[in-house]
Amino acid sequence: MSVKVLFFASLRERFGVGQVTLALTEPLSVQAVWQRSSGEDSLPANVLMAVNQTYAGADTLVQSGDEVAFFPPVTGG
Amino acid sequence: MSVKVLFFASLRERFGVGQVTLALTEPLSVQAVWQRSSGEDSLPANVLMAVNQTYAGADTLVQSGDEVAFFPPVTGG
Amino acid sequence: MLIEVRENPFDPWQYLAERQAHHGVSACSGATAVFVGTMRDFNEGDTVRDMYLEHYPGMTERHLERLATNVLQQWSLDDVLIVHRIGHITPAQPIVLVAVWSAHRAAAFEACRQLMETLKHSAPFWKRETLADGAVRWVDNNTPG
Amino acid sequence: MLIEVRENPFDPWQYLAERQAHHGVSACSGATAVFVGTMRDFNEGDTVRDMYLEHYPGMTERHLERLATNVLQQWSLDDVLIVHRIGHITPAQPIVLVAVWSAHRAAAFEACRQLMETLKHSAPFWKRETLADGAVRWVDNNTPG
Repeated sequence: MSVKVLFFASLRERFGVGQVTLALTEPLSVQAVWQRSSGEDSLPANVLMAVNQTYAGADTLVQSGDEVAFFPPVTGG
Repeated sequence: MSVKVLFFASLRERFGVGQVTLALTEPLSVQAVWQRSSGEDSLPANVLMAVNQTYAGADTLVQSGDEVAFFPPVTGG
Repeated sequence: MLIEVRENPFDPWQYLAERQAHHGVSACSGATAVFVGTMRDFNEGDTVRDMYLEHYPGMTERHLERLATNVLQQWSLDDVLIVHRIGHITPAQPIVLVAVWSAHRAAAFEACRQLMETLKHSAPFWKRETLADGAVRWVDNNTPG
Repeated sequence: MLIEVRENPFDPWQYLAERQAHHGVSACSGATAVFVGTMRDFNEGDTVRDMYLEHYPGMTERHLERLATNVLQQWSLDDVLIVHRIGHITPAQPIVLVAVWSAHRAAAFEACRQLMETLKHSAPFWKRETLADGAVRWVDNNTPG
């Protein structure tokens, strides 16, 4: 009963870690996953979120086994 | 005292000639050059005209030594 | 700026590689937009066997230069390339290559597209098609897009 | 459709030649529109020495596939190609190659541009620049165009 949480780019450097595993006893919102995994209360407006490698919103419910990712604005191309 | 008149593509095939030389005693409009060189009274609306290799209108005045060209709608690219 | 009206077939990708080698791959040109127009084997519902592309020697080259000069004045560009076939062309052969190098992608995209649209509508070239049954016809009008 | 996220440098023109040889130069695709994004040696007024491009393994590839699928549904296209570098990149190296083959030029131009815009705004890549003095910074935002 856990979720994999990923941080990319400047977020990974800020937290000093690219991946954490979060124990889960019930479904949580992406926002709650952010709070527990980052230790920060508020989710910055420019942080992007994905659940199972698809863009998601802060209210999306995360289930056990899901992969959640947080990352800064994208700058490819 | 002459002008070189060129016909391209389907116009050249219609008149059976690609180039004629027209004697010129005074400046003529492109339209008048068309009438004298083609033998046709009216200049069809879809015929394009150039004087000295630059697009021109039917009223443009043609001087001795100029090169006048008539051609159908362009279809390159 | 390089404008070429040529009778011989060419490979657009090789042409671009050589052009870029020539001006050096500029580390300023962040964006390259390219269009290649290739002869299709159909037009207006008919199978086309081959094509003859007539031009107006002198005016055609001057006109393409004018179109290139226009986009160079309108956008901030590093280089512009136009290559256009004339003469006898068979299906799947490239007819036209337009390439634009710029620091920014919007300028590259927009200049490349405007070059192609103005070339199609104003450059003195005329296509004569030979159909599958041997019938020959002049193409009246370019397709809108 | 071909999507490639790759660590090694590539030559876009050679890549296009090979891709076209692979699907055969279709005599239906009258129009090919291409965009190449190349690493510049400057950004926001600073000289950039080199760059590291991070991605999200798995999501990045899936997302590019989605973008390609979207344009294939929106326009009538024959083929779509996206190649994107990751890892260590130096100035003048190509970062991204997008190519679209279609029967008509409007579809090719528009699909190519939309692919580039949506890729820039939504594909999970992140640039970290090393400046001339050795300072390292994450790029905050893409340029508008």
